[in-house]
Amino acid sequence: MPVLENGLVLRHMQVSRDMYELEFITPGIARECQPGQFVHIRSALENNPLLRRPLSLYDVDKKLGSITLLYKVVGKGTNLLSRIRPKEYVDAMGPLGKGFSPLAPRKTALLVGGGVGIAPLVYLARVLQCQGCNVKVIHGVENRLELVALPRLRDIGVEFLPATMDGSAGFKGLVTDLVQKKISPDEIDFIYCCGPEPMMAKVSDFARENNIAAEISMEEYMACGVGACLGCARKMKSSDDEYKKICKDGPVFSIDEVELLK
Amino acid sequence: MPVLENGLVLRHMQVSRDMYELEFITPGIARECQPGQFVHIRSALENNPLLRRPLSLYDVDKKLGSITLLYKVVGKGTNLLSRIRPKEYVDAMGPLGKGFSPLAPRKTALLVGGGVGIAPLVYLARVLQCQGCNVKVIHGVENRLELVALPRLRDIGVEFLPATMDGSAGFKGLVTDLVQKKISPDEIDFIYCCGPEPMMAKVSDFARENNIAAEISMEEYMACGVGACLGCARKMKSSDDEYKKICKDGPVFSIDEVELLK
Amino acid sequence: MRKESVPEEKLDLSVNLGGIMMKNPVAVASGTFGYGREYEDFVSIADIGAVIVKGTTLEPRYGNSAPRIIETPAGMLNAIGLENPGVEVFINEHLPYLCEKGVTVIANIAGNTIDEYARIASILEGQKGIAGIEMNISCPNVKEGGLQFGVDPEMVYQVVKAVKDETSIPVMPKLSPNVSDIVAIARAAEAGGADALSMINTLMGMAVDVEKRKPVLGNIFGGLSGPAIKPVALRMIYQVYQAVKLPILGGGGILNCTDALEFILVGATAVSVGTGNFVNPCIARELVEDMEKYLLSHGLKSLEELRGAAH
Amino acid sequence: MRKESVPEEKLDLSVNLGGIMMKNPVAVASGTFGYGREYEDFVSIADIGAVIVKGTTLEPRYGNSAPRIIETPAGMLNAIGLENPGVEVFINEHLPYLCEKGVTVIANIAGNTIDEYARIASILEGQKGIAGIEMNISCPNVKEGGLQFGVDPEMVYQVVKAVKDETSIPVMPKLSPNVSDIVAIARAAEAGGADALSMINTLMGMAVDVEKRKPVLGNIFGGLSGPAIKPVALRMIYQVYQAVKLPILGGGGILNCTDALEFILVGATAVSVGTGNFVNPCIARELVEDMEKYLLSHGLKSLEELRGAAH
Ligand SMILES: Cc1cc2nc3c(=O)[nH]c(=O)nc-3n(C[C@H](O)[C@H](O)[C@H](O)COP(=O)(O)OP(=O)(O)OC[C@H]3O[C@@H](n4cnc5c(N)ncnc54)[C@H](O)[C@@H]3O)c2cc1C
Ligand SMILES: Cc1cc2nc3c(=O)[nH]c(=O)nc-3n(C[C@H](O)[C@H](O)[C@H](O)COP(=O)(O)OP(=O)(O)OC[C@H]3O[C@@H](n4cnc5c(N)ncnc54)[C@H](O)[C@@H]3O)c2cc1C
Ligand SMILES: Cc1cc2nc3c(=O)[nH]c(=O)nc-3n(C[C@H](O)[C@H](O)[C@H](O)COP(=O)(O)O)c2cc1C
Ligand SMILES: Cc1cc2nc3c(=O)[nH]c(=O)nc-3n(C[C@H](O)[C@H](O)[C@H](O)COP(=O)(O)O)c2cc1C
Ligand code: FES
Ligand code: FES
Repeated sequence: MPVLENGLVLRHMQVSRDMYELEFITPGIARECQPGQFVHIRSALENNPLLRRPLSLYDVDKKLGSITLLYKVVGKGTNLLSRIRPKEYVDAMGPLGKGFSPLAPRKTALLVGGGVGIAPLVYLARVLQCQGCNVKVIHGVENRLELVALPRLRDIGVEFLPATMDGSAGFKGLVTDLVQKKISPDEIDFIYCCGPEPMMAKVSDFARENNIAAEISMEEYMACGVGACLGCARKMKSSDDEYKKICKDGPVFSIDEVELLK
Repeated sequence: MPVLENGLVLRHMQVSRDMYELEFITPGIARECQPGQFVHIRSALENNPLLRRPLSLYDVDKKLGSITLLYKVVGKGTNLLSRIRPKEYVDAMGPLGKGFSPLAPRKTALLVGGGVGIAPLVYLARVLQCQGCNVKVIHGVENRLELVALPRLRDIGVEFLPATMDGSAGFKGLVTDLVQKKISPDEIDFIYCCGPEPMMAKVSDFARENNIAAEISMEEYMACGVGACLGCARKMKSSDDEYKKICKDGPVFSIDEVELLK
Repeated sequence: MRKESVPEEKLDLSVNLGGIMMKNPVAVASGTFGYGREYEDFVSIADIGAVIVKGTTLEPRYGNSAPRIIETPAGMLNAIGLENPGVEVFINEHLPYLCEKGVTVIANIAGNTIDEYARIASILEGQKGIAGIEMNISCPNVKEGGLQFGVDPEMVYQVVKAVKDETSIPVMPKLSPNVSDIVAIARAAEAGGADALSMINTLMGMAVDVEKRKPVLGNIFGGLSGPAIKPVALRMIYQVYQAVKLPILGGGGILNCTDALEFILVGATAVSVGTGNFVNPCIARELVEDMEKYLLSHGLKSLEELRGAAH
Repeated sequence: MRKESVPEEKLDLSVNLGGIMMKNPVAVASGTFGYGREYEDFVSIADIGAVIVKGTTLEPRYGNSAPRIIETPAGMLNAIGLENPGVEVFINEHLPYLCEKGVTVIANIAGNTIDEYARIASILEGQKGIAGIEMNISCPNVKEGGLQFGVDPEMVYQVVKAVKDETSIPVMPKLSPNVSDIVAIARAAEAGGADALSMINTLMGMAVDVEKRKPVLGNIFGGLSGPAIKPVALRMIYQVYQAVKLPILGGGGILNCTDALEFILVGATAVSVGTGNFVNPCIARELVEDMEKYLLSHGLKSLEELRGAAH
């Protein structure tokens, strides 16, 4: 059951030029959350910005009752969030939304993240690994300094394939090219993907071509985060007129459900 | 000539439960300013609050090119201001407005401040003292912890008469009672006053009864601070219809000019 | 400083809003609280003064294309496009649940013709558990070439009267602020038989995506809500309070108790909070608590002494 | 990231706003920049696209009682009450100084009757150094029982025509947003012979002092300006741009270059900044610099390619 909690900040670190990791104590949220779910954060000072900001669960420590977020500073809300200091509080609603589907033990999962889209995949990697799946994680970034999830993924112990645009680490080029060139489809039972929509569209094509089941995590502006305002609706493939709510019916959707911007 | 400057913060200290002293480098403002003038401060993060906030010159170090403000946290703007840290910048316009009139050497000035109204009187005390006037400063507050100007006034070397409501230092009671009871009018050549309007009204009455010239520093909501928007206008005594601009024609007025709320 | 001590005797803050009996003076605004159930994890929805449910049309509607919302300075724009499953689904799937929970439900209805409004009203008439009907009249009247009902006093009169003729449930038209003369609209609603007025709906606005060089919202225009519109809402309620006798449900940008009291002071009988729910899902409850504290700390027994006191 | 390097060839950003020749597309709005002189310590006022001076009436006016301004969420309310020394003082004391400095001056005029508008226009007609006349039509028409000129298309037509008949200076009515149908108003202004439109003036609002239990402003109601109203301004300009051919001076809440470009994209020929001057007295100059940078970094030669591009 989602809750509204004021979480005590334990750690807040800048992990790249514009990315931060924020860990705070929030037992109510940590207790029941699933990979792919998100929290709705109020970072505002004096209600500016007005609305909460959705951020994925990047990692969860159920024993400690803490969650960790990975976020990129892109505007007012994330900018203000980055000023919060340890011992201050974060106002969070969560866990919200429908997360990634589980996978049976010994199956192989391919996790493909673009940029800060790696966020929900790290917690997913931890849970899948723990459940005995084989996990391969691909992360596409501009340069090696943005491979911020590396320490955690190593710690979890999954296979990690970085792709950098400048070739400063791993595969040189687009993450989607790495998938095309280096992944043999028959090894993969399920693809989980999060990143810019054009990237997710290409990964979806790859999955479809090779008949691999796949899920993607979508973004849309959100107001309520709980399915009440219908603000985050996106058109579904099933029908010209049907909309689903990213916040409640998603953010994770099967690639068969949702139409992506290319 | 007033300027717009980004001043480097040198010192920022909490001096009582809700009052702060803020010193920053701003040579353009410090160069030509007079006691009673003010600076118009933008403390906003992301333009919230939108408008600048007027604050009096509390002290000025012309050699260093710095000014010091004394402010009380009462709302959004002063609250945000209180978060600024040394080495950050303060966006300030100034010096603005018409300050206190000078006084001839060897004349005796009575400075009466209520609460944070002491702010402009400290710099005034410094300048008057320097010009060879005799200076008596009365400061009325709730309790001794609010006598925040004491160190500076001692350093300047003027006579200081505190009034506290709870009797924890100096005279017990209203500053206006202290004036009535302890000041012999014929010793005083000029009264300078800043504080809540009802207090200034009483001090004005005292001045008038005893034929002492007096000036008060007024407050009003301000937008532009430079006489352009006509937002800070207040009715003058001279005529039913005449308004003057607190920001440009004041904030300092002779008690004969302006009508006070009692 | 406010006294935080527990009140000796609980204050009675219930209000009668033109026949709509509210447990307390804070309603949650239509379209911002779904059917109440969406927020059940966070608040006890039966304790809310009134839950004004999502706007309901005769037939299901799918709504506008994305994006549907965007934040603006101290506000937000929405262009949901009245997505809803239609009045039948509301009655069959949502209303019984809300009734059972003891929620004070105000239905919010919208139509493209006077007849549509009347038909929804007559369908609701037979139902138990509807405390009131809020009429969203910021909808385009297809018969009158798409002009909104809410901008023309004659149309307002007609559509309110048509709904009143069909139902014994208290009827509360919700006035659009996008008008030259809000008082004329309010008078027309009163003449049409309205039991109360709801003020205000959103201001029409838009936002532009400078990089894409096109409007942000799929629908181009959207409704502006949130603190940005509070000054306009207060002004209109102030004007209408002086001109008509109907009780007013006031809202537009309420985020805290001071905001809510501003609305009471200009003459609102009760208040509604919309965008504020997104900021803080517990806001309706907290507003009531803070109002109680305000009354106690100011030695007041009820909101009555504040209502309209700014006039 | 934008390139910050100095442009090789200076872009020409001058605009012709219906005959009003502006050095660049950023004007400072009436009532927010006095007579320009008040800001001389901070900016070179001759470099501003146009300085629209404080609203001028036929006779001197003393304005409203205090308080006259109050901040609101992302905005402010003002109720100055058109305090000004009258058209004669403007012509004798301010205009010559501004002319000599090379300032592009747009006069802003206001009246209580059509005749007053016409008389001010005829007085201005003889003067050198007035690039344009902005007509504030959000004033109550005393002959029509206090109804604002700006809310009635017929009155708008009349008053614009009366002014046009008196002067050869380009005339730019400034539309009030407090109307049901802004397009009808714009069309009436066009029919009356307007050379350009200025949009928008302030939204009417109010604020309440909860402790004193009375309106904050001495005048009760005031005009809402600042970022809060930007969505409404953009929407109205978008609508009017599609309906009339006149060039538009767009403004309402502009605080930065992105805001200004939003106005250009919905169809404004030039922009005005009002409340923004209070936030940053150098904003007009900085907006022009930032627009230049934007054009260069996007490989554009002029604003022409952006104008109305969001349609
Ligand atoms: C379910 C979900 C999970 C997310 N998880 C993460 C995460 O783990 N880490 C992370 O860094 N980001 C995540 N995001 C994106 C994050 O919510 C936005 O970056 C954030 O809200 C931006 O807020 P801001 O105030 O800093 O930027 P704003 O000032 O609001 O906007 C800055 C820029 O970002 C764009 N933008 C803002 N919000 C959104 C949105 N919701 N959808 C699409 N574009 C947007 C704007 O168009 C603008 O260009 C997630 C979004 C969703 C919907
Ligand atoms: C010329 C001048 C000099 C000043 N010098 C000082 C100074 O040296 N130190 C100091 O602490 N304060 C001074 N003030 C007052 C100071 O400007 C306000 O306290 C400040 O603007 C409040 O901003 P805020 O955002 O914190 O409060 P807000 O949120 O704006 O308001 C909080 C409360 O303060 C009241 N208030 C805010 N601004 C004003 C104003 N301009 N006039 C009257 N009431 C107001 C409001 O009504 C409200 O009750 C001065 C004011 C003027 C006009
Ligand atoms: C996302 C959203 C959806 C809305 N949907 C409706 C609706 O269906 N019917 C209606 O009458 N008003 C609707 N409104 C208007 C609100 O009920 C309310 O009148 C308005 O938002 C102003 O109040 P606020 O500033 O507190 O949000 C909606 C508002 C928002 C933000
Ligand atoms: C303090 C103040 C005074 C104003 N005076 C006038 C005026 O005399 N005449 C006029 O046409 N508009 C006047 N306006 C309106 C502005 O010119 C401008 O149209 C409005 O503020 C919206 O723009 P902004 O959001 O950039 O401020 C005034 C606005 C303010 C804030
Ligand atoms: S954000 Fe409100 S329904 Fe999804
Ligand atoms: S604050 Fe603008 S004239 Fe004084």
